[in-house]
Amino acid sequence: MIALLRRDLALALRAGGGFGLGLAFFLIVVLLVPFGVGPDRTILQPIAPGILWVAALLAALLSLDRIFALDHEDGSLTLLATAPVPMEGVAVMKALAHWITTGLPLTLVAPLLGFFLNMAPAAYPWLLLSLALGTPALSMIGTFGAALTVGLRRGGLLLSLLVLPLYIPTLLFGAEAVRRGAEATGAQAPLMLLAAVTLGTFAALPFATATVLRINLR
Amino acid sequence: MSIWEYSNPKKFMDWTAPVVPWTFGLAALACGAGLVWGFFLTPEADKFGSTVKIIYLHVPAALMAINAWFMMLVASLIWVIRRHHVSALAARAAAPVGMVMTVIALVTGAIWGMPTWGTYWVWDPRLTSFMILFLFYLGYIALWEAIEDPDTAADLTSVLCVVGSVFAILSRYAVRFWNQGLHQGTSVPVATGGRTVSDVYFVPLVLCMVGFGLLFLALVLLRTRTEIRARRIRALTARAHRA
Amino acid sequence: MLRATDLACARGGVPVLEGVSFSLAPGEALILRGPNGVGKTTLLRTLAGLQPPIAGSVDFAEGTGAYASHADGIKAALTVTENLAFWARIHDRPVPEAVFGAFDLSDLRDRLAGTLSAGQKRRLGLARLEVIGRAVLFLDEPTVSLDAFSVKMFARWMREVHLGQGGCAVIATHIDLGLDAPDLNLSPFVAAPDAGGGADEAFL
Amino acid sequence: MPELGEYAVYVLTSYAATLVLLAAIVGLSVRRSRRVKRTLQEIERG
Repeated sequence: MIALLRRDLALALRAGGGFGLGLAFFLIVVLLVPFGVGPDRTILQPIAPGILWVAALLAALLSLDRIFALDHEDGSLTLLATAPVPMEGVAVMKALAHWITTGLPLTLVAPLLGFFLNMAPAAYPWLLLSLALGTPALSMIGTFGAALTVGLRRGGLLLSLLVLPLYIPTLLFGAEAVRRGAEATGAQAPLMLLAAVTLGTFAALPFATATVLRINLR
Repeated sequence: MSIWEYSNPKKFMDWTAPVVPWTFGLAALACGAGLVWGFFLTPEADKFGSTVKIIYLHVPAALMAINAWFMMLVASLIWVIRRHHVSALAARAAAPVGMVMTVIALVTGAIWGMPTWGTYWVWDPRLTSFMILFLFYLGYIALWEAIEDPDTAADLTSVLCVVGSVFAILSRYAVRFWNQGLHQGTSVPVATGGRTVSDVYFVPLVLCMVGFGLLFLALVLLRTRTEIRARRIRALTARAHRA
Repeated sequence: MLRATDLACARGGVPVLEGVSFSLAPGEALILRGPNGVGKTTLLRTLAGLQPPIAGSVDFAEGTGAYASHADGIKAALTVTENLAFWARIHDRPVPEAVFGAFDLSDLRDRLAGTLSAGQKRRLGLARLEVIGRAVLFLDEPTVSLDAFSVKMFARWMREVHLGQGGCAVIATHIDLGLDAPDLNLSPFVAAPDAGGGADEAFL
Repeated sequence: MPELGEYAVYVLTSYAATLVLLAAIVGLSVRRSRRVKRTLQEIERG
């Protein structure tokens, strides 16, 4: 199964689309907010963590439908189904590949964009930590959504509608952790809950994803 | 004659034919009585004034919104385990009704919020949970519409329903955790039955709950019958093309 | 090695074939014939376990089957060697050096798969079959877009290497592969219009 | 009409909104049921 992860990463690097697209979108969304909300720093500062989290979530959402679409079209998915690799493993590897190509870069870049939003200095470590803990869940839930809509014509829109409600706990705990971290009012609770959600998704969703993939391959 | 026999489409159509009109009738009766009694005959509550009368819509609708999703979950599991078409179609039929109940709960909750909290929409854990439930209904219905093959659609929506249920419960407590800091919810009783309300309001409320329940049942039976007929049309036309 | 007993399968919930029975000993192949749409692909997918049959059963050793159609999972952004190496690692087998010669891919070793012609890509797809080393192959139109020379090459590989080493294969194809393998025309097995087991049966 | 006090508008709007929504779902369901039943009968008579 590691071979699948390595191949997907190689493909993402060669195609080059994966990395750049997500980061560019993240940058644009974050930079757009002050134009909408206004340049007033006293307004931007408290909502900066929320903006960064929502932007990271949308950027992750953007590249979800490509997770299975390419392999579905060229038959790789069917061949993997009859290979000695468990589909649950395929689901986890696809989620990890998506996280490495999208979630991880977002987590590293987010603090840099904090400056544009005049984020409180105390918030930076918490932002990094919460995104690091939360973005894997975004990828795993997203992989489940991508499996649900593989093969559908206009699957992209439906994928967003299905996945966004599932993102709410992660977004909520993540942004709350940064807010409380910045105010030093005990960010341990939301962080632990965030980590719990992520662990829960990686424990359970691969089975649901595999079931859905087998149904879609019928 | 095990109960599973009843969910064979033809038998289901036979035994539900007389039941639907009766259920609608009883629902109308119960709702009518409950609402009239609650609207006209109950005194003003000290704290809320006359807005307490909204309780006869808000609580039953909220109750049905949650029960509808639970019913869809059970129907989905029955479909996955026993492969009974009727339960899958019943889940599909119940979704729009559950969504309307959620919208009613949201609208009445928001309107009730105005005099109580001074603004229409406040991110109260309960109201927010219903807004999230509404998004789940939307996604569920959209998935049904997006897939041609009925059996694949039934399978995929069943998985979504199970996963969605877990996340809905998760969101319910996440919202309660997130909102505690901002705004303490009112003492207005939560949607489930455990309520502390003086009995002068209680009897009409139970009547309304029964009424909404029967209405939900009637609508689901009606819509399931329609789904079965639509599926039969699809089967007959497919067979005609093949012949 | 592979036995199908009274197999019935459906496509999109509609019964397509019924009563298909055959068995293959090691080293034997079976050619599926029949007009397009008779259900060759559906039968192959059911045999490979990608979809459940309506009735009957398929028996072959667990984990020795492989399904391959002309959509052969070749990634354009990877080179020929990388493609083969990937599928070899998935099945945790080495990439045998002889495979490049057997499928005339020696001089295409480091070419990106995207730059190959249709015929070369097909040969790469077939080379993949050798690399994954599965004993029971279910092949759907393997020789489409192959020139005559490549068809003979594939037939020789199938006869001498795959079947020779005791593998077996069910192949759906329109052309004559020159394998001395029995034909199975699927036309007599087409499901009757009112055949049972279809997804819509409960509603008719 | 019971004495609704200054909150009359809220109580009435929520009742009106609910009744409209219920009427909508019941109406749509019944209409679709009739349409599908008619199509099915046409096909069965065929």
